[in-house]
Amino acid sequence: MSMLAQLVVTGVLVGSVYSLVAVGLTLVWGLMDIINFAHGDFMMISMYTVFWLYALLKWDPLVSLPIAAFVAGMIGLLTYKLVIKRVLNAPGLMALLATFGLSLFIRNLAQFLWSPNYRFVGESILSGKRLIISDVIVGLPQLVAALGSIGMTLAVALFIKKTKFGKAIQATAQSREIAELMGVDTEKVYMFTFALSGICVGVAGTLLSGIFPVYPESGAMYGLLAFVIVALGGFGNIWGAFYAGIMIGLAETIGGFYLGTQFKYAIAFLIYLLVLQFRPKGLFGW
Amino acid sequence: MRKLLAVLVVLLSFVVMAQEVIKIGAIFPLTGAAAATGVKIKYAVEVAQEIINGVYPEINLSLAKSAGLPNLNGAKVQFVFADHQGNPELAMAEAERLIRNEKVVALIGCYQSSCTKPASQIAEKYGIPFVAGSSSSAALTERGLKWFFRIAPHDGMETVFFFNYLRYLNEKYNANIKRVAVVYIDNEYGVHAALMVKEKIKDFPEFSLVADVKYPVSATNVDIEVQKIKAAKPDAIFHASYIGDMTMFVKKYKEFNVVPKVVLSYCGGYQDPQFVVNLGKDADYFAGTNATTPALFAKMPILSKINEMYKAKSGVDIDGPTLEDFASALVIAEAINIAGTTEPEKILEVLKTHTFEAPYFVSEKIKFGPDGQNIYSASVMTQIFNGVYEAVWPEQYQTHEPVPQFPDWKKR
Amino acid sequence: MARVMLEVQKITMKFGNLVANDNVSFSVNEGEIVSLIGPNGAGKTTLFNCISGFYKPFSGKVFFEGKDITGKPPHQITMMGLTRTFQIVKPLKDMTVRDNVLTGAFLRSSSKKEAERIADEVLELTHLWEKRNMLAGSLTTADKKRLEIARVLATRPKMIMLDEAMAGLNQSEIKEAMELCIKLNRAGITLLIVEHIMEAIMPISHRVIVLSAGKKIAEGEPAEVTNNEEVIKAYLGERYYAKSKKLDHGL
Amino acid sequence: MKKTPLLVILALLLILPLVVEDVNFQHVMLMMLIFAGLGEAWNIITGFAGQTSFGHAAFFGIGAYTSTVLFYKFNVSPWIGMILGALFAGIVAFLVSYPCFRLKGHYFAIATLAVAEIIKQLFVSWDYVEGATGISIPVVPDSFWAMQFHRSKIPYVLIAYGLFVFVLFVAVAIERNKMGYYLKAIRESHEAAEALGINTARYKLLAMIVSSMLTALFGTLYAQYILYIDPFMVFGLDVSMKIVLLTVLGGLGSVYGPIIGAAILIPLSEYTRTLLGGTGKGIDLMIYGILIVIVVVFEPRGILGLLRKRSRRRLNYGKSNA
Repeated sequence: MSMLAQLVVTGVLVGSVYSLVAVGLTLVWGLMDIINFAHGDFMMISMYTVFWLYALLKWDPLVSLPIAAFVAGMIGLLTYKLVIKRVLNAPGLMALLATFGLSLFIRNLAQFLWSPNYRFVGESILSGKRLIISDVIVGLPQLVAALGSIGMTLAVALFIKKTKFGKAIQATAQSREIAELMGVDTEKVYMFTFALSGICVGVAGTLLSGIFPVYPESGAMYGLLAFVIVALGGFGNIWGAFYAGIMIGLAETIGGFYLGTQFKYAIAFLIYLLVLQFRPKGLFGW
Repeated sequence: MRKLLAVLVVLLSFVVMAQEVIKIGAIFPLTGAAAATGVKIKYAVEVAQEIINGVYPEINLSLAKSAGLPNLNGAKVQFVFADHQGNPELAMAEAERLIRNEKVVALIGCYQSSCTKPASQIAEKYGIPFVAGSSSSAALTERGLKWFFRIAPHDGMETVFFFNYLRYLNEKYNANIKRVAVVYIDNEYGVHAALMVKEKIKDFPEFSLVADVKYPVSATNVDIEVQKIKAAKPDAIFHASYIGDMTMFVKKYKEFNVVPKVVLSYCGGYQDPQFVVNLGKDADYFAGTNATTPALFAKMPILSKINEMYKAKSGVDIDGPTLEDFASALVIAEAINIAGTTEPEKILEVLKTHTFEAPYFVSEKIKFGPDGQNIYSASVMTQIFNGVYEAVWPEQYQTHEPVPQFPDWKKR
Repeated sequence: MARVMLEVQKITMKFGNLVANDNVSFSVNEGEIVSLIGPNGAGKTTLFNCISGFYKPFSGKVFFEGKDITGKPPHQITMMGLTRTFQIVKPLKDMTVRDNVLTGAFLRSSSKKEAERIADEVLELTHLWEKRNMLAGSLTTADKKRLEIARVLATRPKMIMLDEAMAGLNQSEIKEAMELCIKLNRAGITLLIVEHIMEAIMPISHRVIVLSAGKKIAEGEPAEVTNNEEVIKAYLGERYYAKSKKLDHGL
Repeated sequence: MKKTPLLVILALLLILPLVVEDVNFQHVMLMMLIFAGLGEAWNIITGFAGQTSFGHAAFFGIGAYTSTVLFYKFNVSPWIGMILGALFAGIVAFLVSYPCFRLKGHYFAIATLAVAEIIKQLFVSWDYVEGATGISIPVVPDSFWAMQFHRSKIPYVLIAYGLFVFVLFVAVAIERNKMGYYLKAIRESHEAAEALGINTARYKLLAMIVSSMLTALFGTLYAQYILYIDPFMVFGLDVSMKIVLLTVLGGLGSVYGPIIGAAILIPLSEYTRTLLGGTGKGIDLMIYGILIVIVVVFEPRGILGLLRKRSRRRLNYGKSNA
């Protein structure tokens, strides 16, 4: 029983980080119908930011968080300005192709600049600390990552729902033409959303840097899982992505523990297929 | 006049001969997930090239003392690098390109056994020697290839070495190790190592396998894997993991307070000096086979000198797998030198019969058996103390006594 | 008495709590032009979707030429000879006009030659021949609407259901569309038309059915229906709205 | 007249590897033919029918594994294995189509990705096919029956060429006939297609089966050429994405697209790697990546779009004005 409790806790912690990666992706995907293949690589850049601030200046990851988020946000913004903007009206999968090329470029640029070595942020305020509640062990880095993820998702959701700019994003997601007729500067909306997506994944990268190695391919698996999570939650649905992330985390830990750890991602993919048989547009999609 | 011309021609041809470059292909994962190791190996092979082509009287190696290969009029050796990205298709294509287009006379590589397989198949097809350094899958030397040689001990040998070490700990230190768990990555490297454990444990009846934990390639976390291990309460854990996942495991062992008596690692992540850099004191007490360790440098001046050159390029001390690939470069060059020609058959003859000097290994020599496997195991058991890989076994190389007990994580 | 072509029996369609069609019944005879009118949100398009198989009705039955087609997939219904157009045109944008029509023509002939013959015939009939090599996506609204009709015509239907085929057209285009309807009807095709523009359909319809809030409130000849008090009540405001809307688009 | 460029391309693809004796060039040509063929096969389901598949590696892998296991365990000729592989791929396509086709658009695309990843994991864990260790195909002397040629790459190139022409023929035949029109109608509008009497479910399924079977053929050839397979290399997302990307780059939905895409992308990746891959700094992939971005940014309709720009304009407006 305590094993199951431990698994559930672990699943939620693991899943909440997935959620945060996915929330950034779903924003862009829902708004522009663009699959950003380089999303995981934005995260990798933010992890490196955290790492170098730690290695060179001994900054704690929590201190570097705003900087890493800013860096990832800027990369998102630049990606929009330099690449996405020009392929917005291109047929079907062109944007995917562009972001794939970008992903390849970023990954190898990271290798070129920082070598392919696996790095870790060795010491931080959180590292090695843990809570023990009866038999259940909760690592503090994971707990903070999960809380940060929930906080960030909440902030993004509130921002979209409550602010004027958030409403402009919603309107643009419904229909670009109509939003423009209503006086929304859709260009600005797109740019900002890409930046916001970058910030989300930047925060995710920071929170992960204490528990996951930093190397040029860091973002690859998270990026892949994020695709599935976004689709599971329903494209463009922030809370959908959040809950889907948790669900995948739980499926991975509980399914993996009982059915074989090597299957943990296969189980996550299976969950996607099963759930969508009943909700063909994702958990929260219509 | 005509005489002069003739002399000139002869002279010129000497110069040309003297400057002839012998190309050897070196195929490694220089990009992609295993690039961290591949790039280090590249530095090591470059060091080998410098040693062969330059004059290093302080290094007591026959090829170090003269520039180039003395038996081939001082011909220089050039290692032509190619990147297989961890993809067997590319390993195969690059092998063929190097042989046909770059006219390499021999090949070394490919780190990952899955890439060494098709690449050495190509060498076999063209009748060109292939010397693998660190690829450890036992299957490689079980294929009956004529042109394939391997320096590293294969995972079958490593496994036997592991069990013998455990036996030694039980006998000498009353370690009372019985329960063994094997934890491995779900690819050719890990799966094959685990297979060897299941096979060899039959010869060591005092041990029982209590957990078999396989985790997917590019895992985002290893939480449940560690919980499975913890539930099995092993005395010894065998790890076949790369540096990234290995580091995550150690962090989780600490978090979940997993305290086995020994953790032994196959040639992989543990041997990477980054392991200690990343984990600091948490890396202490982990153990594994290694072809070398900085602790041995003091005892082995040649190794120390090689490491100096390597460290200047890479910034870290040379590690086991890297040294094995370094050795492959030296061995093939020496074989060509002894053959006195680049004719493949002659080189093959030398590789088959000659015992190569290898003062940088604890075994000090390399000799290939009929299957192409190096019969002198180059490995020692190492264990980390205060961030240093100390040699703990066999006793004649010992730089530190083994500690067959993990202290509690809180008491470090 | 003419043969009954389409019979709709007590169709009810719900979306959650919203009742879009409430117990609607009517029939269309062979060779007739019947119009289905009603204010916005009366459930006309939903009814079309129920008949043509895009929705499975909550209850009720649909018969085409005496055969039960309720809940059959749309393509089977088309195969039987009952087809439809869409209110929001769905041109096969990246294909040429001719290829659009050809796609329809393949229903009756797998041979490309024969299908091309059918398609070219239809293109002539609908005055799209000149534009046959244009991409469907680059047509004007009027031509797109015409293409919708041309495409379904190529499937050699016995009956066509037109969903607002005239909305958004200007006066002369509406006139052309009316003429096309009459032409099709003379060629023996039964028509069921959903339309807002009364001026256009009243003259050509044999019968009119009025829906309001999901219910059928009247049925009869155009003159009868326009004098029906209930219809006027339900419809009057809407009619002016339709007029003004028409003006907008006419510009 | 319309056929001329295609015939010229076909002739070039055949003559070039035969004339140029450089093995590396022949290898590049071989890979080009294989991936152009894979692109053609994928194009049927995605380019024509508009159902984006990110999981075609599954069928490629099934083709590779079927022939390899049969040859390795039972000494069955890879030619027979190739046909059986295509059959298995078709069956798997049929089985996975049902759950996948319930989903539309990106939901479908992600579903195909999920299916391929699950199948990969099953093969990784399947001991009978050697799991993660992969299979080294036993080397036998040159033989057509065993589909192994060690003295020259030309036979491989010829087989690849034959398969490519076959797939191209199937693709062209589909495109020019009823099925092609139906698939494109489904792509443009599901509802319009239904209203035109098209059994969309059946045609999508048919397209998926044909596409997967053709894909599997190349899997067998690939395995026989590399002589080693493991689940990561044949079932990997990399393979699926490579097929997607080169077709998209060339031009989706046209039979020329995959040829153009493969002719650009494959040599680009092979030659940047051979020229710069040895540095260990990832420069080759940086260049490869950024070139893709540049091409897309400056020609968002794909290379074919660029080539067609002028003729299309003439087609659309010139004729209507006349």
